[in-house]
Amino acid sequence: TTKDDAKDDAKKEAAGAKANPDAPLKKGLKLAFLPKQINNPYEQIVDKAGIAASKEFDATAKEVGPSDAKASSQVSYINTLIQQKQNAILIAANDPNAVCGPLKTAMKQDIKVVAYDSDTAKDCRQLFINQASSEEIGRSQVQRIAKQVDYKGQIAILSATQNATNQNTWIKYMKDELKDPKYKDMKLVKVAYGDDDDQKSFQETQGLLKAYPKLKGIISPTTVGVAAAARYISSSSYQGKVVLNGLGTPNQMRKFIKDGTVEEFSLWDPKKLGYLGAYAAAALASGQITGAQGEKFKAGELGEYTVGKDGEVILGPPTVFNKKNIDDFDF
Amino acid sequence: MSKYLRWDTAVGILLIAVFLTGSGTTEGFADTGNLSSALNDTAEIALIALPMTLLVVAGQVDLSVASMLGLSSALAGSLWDAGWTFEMIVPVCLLVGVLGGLLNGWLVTRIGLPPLAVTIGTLTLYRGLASVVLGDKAVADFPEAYGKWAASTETVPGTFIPYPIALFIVLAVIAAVLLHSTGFGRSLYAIGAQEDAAHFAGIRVKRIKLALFAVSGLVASFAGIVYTLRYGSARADNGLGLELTVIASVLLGGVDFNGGKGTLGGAVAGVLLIGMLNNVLTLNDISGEIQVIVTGLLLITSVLTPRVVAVLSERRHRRAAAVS
Amino acid sequence: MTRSPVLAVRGLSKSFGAVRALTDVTLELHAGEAHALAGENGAGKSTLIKTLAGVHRPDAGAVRLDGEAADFGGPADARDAGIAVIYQEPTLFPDLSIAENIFMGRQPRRTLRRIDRTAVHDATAALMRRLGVPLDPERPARGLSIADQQIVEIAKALSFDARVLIMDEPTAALTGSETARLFSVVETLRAEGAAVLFISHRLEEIFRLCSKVTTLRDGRWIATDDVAGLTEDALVRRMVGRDLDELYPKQQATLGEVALSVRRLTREGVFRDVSFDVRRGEIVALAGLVGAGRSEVVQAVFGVDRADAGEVHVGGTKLRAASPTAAMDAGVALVPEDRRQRGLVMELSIERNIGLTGLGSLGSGGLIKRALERGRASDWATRLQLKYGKLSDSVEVLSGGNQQKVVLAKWLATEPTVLIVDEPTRGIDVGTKAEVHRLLSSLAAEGLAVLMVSSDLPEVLGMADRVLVMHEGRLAAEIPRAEATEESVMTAATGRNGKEAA
Amino acid sequence: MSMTTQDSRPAVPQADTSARSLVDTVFRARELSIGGALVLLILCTWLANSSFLDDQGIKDLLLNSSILVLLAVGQSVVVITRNIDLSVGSVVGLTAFACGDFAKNSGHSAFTVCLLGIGIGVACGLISGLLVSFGRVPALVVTLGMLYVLQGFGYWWASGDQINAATLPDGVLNLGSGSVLGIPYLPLLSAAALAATAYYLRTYRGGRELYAIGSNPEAARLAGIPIRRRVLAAYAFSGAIAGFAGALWLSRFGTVVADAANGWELTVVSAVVVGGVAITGGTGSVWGAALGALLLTTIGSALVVLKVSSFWQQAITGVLLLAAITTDRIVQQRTTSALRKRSRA
Ligand SMILES: Nc1ncnc2c1ncn2[C@@H]1O[C@H](COP(=O)(O)OP(=O)(O)OP(=O)(O)O)[C@@H](O)[C@H]1O
Ligand SMILES: Nc1ncnc2c1ncn2[C@@H]1O[C@H](COP(=O)(O)OP(=O)(O)OP(=O)(O)O)[C@@H](O)[C@H]1O
Ligand SMILES: [Mg+2]
Ligand SMILES: [Mg+2]
Repeated sequence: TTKDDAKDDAKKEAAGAKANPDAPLKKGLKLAFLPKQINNPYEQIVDKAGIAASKEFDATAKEVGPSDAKASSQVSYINTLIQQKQNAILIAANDPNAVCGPLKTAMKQDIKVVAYDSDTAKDCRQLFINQASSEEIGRSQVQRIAKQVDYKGQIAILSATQNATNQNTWIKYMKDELKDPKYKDMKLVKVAYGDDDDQKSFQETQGLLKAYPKLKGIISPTTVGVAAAARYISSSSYQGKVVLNGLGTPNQMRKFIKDGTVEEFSLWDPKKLGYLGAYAAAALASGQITGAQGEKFKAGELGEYTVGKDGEVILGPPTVFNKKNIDDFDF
Repeated sequence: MSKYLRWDTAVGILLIAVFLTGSGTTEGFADTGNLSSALNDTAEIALIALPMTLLVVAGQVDLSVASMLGLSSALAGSLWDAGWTFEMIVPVCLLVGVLGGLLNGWLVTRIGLPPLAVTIGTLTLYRGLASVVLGDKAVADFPEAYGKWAASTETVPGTFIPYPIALFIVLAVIAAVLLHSTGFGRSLYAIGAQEDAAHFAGIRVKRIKLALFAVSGLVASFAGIVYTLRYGSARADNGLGLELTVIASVLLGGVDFNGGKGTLGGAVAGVLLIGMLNNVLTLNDISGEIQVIVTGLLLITSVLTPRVVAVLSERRHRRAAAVS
Repeated sequence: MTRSPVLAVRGLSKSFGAVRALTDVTLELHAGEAHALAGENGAGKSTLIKTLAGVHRPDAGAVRLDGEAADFGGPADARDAGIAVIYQEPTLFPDLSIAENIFMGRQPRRTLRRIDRTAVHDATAALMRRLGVPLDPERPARGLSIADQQIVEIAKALSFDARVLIMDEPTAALTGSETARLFSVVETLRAEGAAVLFISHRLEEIFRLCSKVTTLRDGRWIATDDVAGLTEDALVRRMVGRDLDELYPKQQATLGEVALSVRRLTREGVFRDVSFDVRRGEIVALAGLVGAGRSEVVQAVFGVDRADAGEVHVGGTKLRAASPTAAMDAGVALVPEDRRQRGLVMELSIERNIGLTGLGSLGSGGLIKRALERGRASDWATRLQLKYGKLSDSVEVLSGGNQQKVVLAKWLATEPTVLIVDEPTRGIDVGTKAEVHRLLSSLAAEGLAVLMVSSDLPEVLGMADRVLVMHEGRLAAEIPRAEATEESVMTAATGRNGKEAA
Repeated sequence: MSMTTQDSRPAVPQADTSARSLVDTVFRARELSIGGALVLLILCTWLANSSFLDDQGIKDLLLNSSILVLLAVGQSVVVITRNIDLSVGSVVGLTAFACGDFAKNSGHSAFTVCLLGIGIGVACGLISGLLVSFGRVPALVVTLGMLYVLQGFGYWWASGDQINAATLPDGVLNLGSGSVLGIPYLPLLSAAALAATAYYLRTYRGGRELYAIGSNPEAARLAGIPIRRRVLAAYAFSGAIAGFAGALWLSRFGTVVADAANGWELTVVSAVVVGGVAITGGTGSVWGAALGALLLTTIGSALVVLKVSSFWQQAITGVLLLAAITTDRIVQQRTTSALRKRSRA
């Protein structure tokens, strides 16, 4: 069998049951959050917010997860969640495909699957709660840094791991955006990988600046990377000479905004992501929606959301943090 | 303990105890579906543990296994992406595994480097090659027809045993016979306990070591294919860090890291014990970090208990001797 | 005598698990006295010494020092009490220099408790001079020959200025001249008032050095006699419990065709251009001073070491170089010199050790039959009169001499046509030694070719049909049995006949 | 007095003196070959990109390697005794988080924080050490167990919390980024620990006894060396160093989650092995181990500066690692055989 034969294997699933938009949220639902890794600080915030939100509609929610960010470890957790007959699984996938098999098994047993933060393959979940449109994140990163470097000079990207799906999607849109003639004087010289490891990201930043002395800007669309890069730049002679932008949490970046190392960065509110995820899962499990495009559901105080193409629900545009507003946030 | 109960037997008993307690107290544990998937989750570890046991008995160790698994997976992915047939990919991956194992063995036997040092080096190298081969791509469109051979939902008819585990059982029996009832097995114990003496007894120490490393590479690359099919995903970082889990399982089963001691049954019991225990704990919503602690404590207990028992029986003996 | 003994034990018992190594043993050591400890292999001599040195704790009975009960918690306590011990097996740190080996844990110190390296070096150099050996104090102990290792051990013991000097077979690996020098040093110490406890299986040494001898048999005290009134036969009777047969029972054998032929064998820096033949039925001894390269030659013949040049033929066919397996297939067996490292796998059981040389022949289809393995082991254990508890005990717990028998058994079981033995009777008691000699002799009579490396001159002269003498890596002389005397062999070994041989 | 000692020297025979200088070379060669490789690597990288060795570049190199050097020093003390400590990565993670938790939103000084780190490290080291020395159980198994236990404990305690630079007192952060005379504090501290350890190992009985234990434990027992106490001390020391490294980690990176240094155990062991400390104990020096650590970090930095593709970096690191230990081994073998031939010539 080769790749080409295999494509025919893909089966078309019959459209699921009808959605009933007026169905009330069921009581006593069991929701489970499965983060990439149990001690991922960012996802902890998401999950805790989601668990808190579940109380609003009398569901019991829990967070379980592996102590390492490996796809294989998530699989055994999914299997046990199926055994435990949860009503919905919310997962931030370490590998979009590796978790597919068991997730499909879950869906067959009428367990709803919602991906958040990091998507799985499209046919392995009903919904993907996207923090923001991937395309918008990717393009806006380039647009913002371009303004900061005045549409001139070399830039680089400091990503997480080589295989991080969300990162790679964003980077794809960044490269696409850069094709626009208005960026003709800008050049993306390198994509470096900090593996979402503080030390590695730190060292990669150093290396970038050494290898490309004319570097004008770095985009780091990962919270670990951007913080590490900021820390390196702030303590080096590059401070003020190199622009850093990316996705980071206000608490991590406050110091560098204040000392001028970083002018601005962006992120969505992870608490809202968790909140929305919980409501979306509940809506699915109660039959309000099925994950088809165009369906609408209410997410508590966040208001109404519409399911987009491929089952995507978009939280909203990211917040841009800078000197003026950073003290209004604490996460 | 040494006299009445060996540690590897104790691990076996512990395994049964966990199984019984799990069935009694934990809903969903004794479910065949759960057992199939829990077993299947240990497939790669179990497979790699077999040659690892032989290596450790012979006083060697191979830390590069997880990287070789990743390399094999990455290679399978990139060849599949390039339009190769699966029937061609598998032999190529296995060949690479053997070559990688031979490199380890060559460095150990020819250059005379300690295996720990060599395989820490190749651990980095093979993982690096995996990333060279596949880069940041993830290949996932493997055919269902093959995937099902590795899935936990497909079992040997009439049982709850998935195919990778069935294969593991066959290989484990072969390995057990090899280790415990053949001259080759005897040589391994001799090499592990005292290499010089084995050499002087005309045992082909270098050749045997080379063969062991080659087999270890072969099985690791095979485990890479199982992994790829089972998760339907070929990535350069597949199986990252698995080497320590494999070694922990083998050591838990009472195989002596210094070589010359241990049984294959013990090692297999060690693998299954960690797998079953984690499954029970997960079903009881005990989170990952506690499972890690439990694994660590088990490992420490595994070496401490025989010691304590030995010291106690020594005391008893001395008292008896003094009285008589 | 009214003086109380420096070191004494009374009613000492010690057992290891089910093995009773010592039962109710009594021993008194006086200042200025050289006291011998005699007994067969496994009689408990080493165990007694280790108990005196604080390595083992006695089950019953107490060690008394100057009449006071001394409770040694460990070797350090005994050392601090002035007891120096040379153990049967060398206990060196291979990675450290000779000087460090000697002074480990007791290095002279300078200000701030720092080690005074110069003092350590100089003291070691002085010790080496006293022993008359040209060993560099800074040389690492790794790679020292067994004899040199033993010398370092002796230097270590001497460096204590101990009141009690205990030596467990210190001369087993030494040749005559080194032994003589050791004895003169010990004699001086004794004259200065030290008490000496000495173990050796060479009875003549006991008669030369000691004034008293205590005999042990099966872990029990048998007798303590003045050496003066004792004959060798009487001592042997005390040890063995019966009269002993002839010591070197050389049988006359008819020589057959050449079984082993070594041609121009060379290993750079170790030996060069070594050629000789061994015929069926013949016992050829390879003699020489310690470090002459004999062990290295036989190891190269057997293929465990790689030779740089030269060939080995067995039964007319050339052996593949550097392959012990090929040598074994051709019918060669090598009983190596260092039994603990090379002869035996210490952790494995007696039966597994004996089985190790016959893994291919212990069953069918690659599988091993336990019964065959056990049968092979018990046959040979009986033939060599091995003293053991169970065949499944690890060889670690056997006494030195019995370990040597296991090595012999393991190789004789391969039914070789060429048997190479390197110091076959080192550390073996007189009874067993005669046994081994009778065995070698009858094997030769059955047509086996025997090549024997030995530093024991009486053994060489008593057993060999032909003596090859090595000097500094070359064959210095070939002496037929009729002409072999202590003088002729020593002359060649010390290189004094260099011109004649050339 | 010195006259007499001088006099006694020439008695050492001629042949052995030349052998001795050769022996010296063997021992020095181990550090020399790694040092040579390091210099070569730095030189090549510098030729390709001169900014590699500008002020900032040197500072970065030193800073990057200082924690690994420190850990390698602690690890080699344990490895010399024929043991191993796989739990270092977990200890660093645990202490870094614990120190951060202790220091955040407080006015604690860097000194107090380091003391706390060392204290926690010693406690962890003592547990491993007690198990290894008094329990007489294999070090690799016990410390692998400790790796899991401490890691799990750290994760459980942190439960996803993170220490942020913004909440840490300036004194602590200053330790990580500040410098004296242009040299950052971190490498200075590592160098001090290195030099002190090396001096102790060479010139104190306790230090030499560690080598003796690693070289032949049975002989060490017969020589009356307090093995258990020494091994325990080695583990406590390694733990202390790891704890100190944890505190430094916090001060350098500011942002810490409990998995700091996760997986570093193998990196540290490779540094030690590359540095010529035999995994079988008894030989090697902390200088070598430190050079090994320096070499490993420099390879990492150099590859980035040389614009080697990210995908190739790890593979090349692996090749260089293997090349380093292979060369070292071959040089060593050559010298030994030369020594053998010389001694007989
Ligand atoms: N550690 C041990 N464990 C069990 N048995 C032991 C141990 N050490 C010695 N033995 C047993 O104690 C007995 C006495 O042994 P020992 O070594 O004292 O004999 P020996 O007189 O020194 O013999 P040799 O002349 O061969 O050296 C032997 O039967 C031996 O097997
Ligand atoms: N492993 C080794 N490494 C280095 N030198 C060695 C090694 N083994 C032996 N030698 C040296 O080689 C020389 C020959 O040793 P060998 O053991 O062959 O001598 P021998 O004549 O058999 O003496 P012995 O009576 O000690 O066995 C000695 O100088 C010895 O120090
Ligand atoms: Mg003895
Ligand atoms: Mg010899």
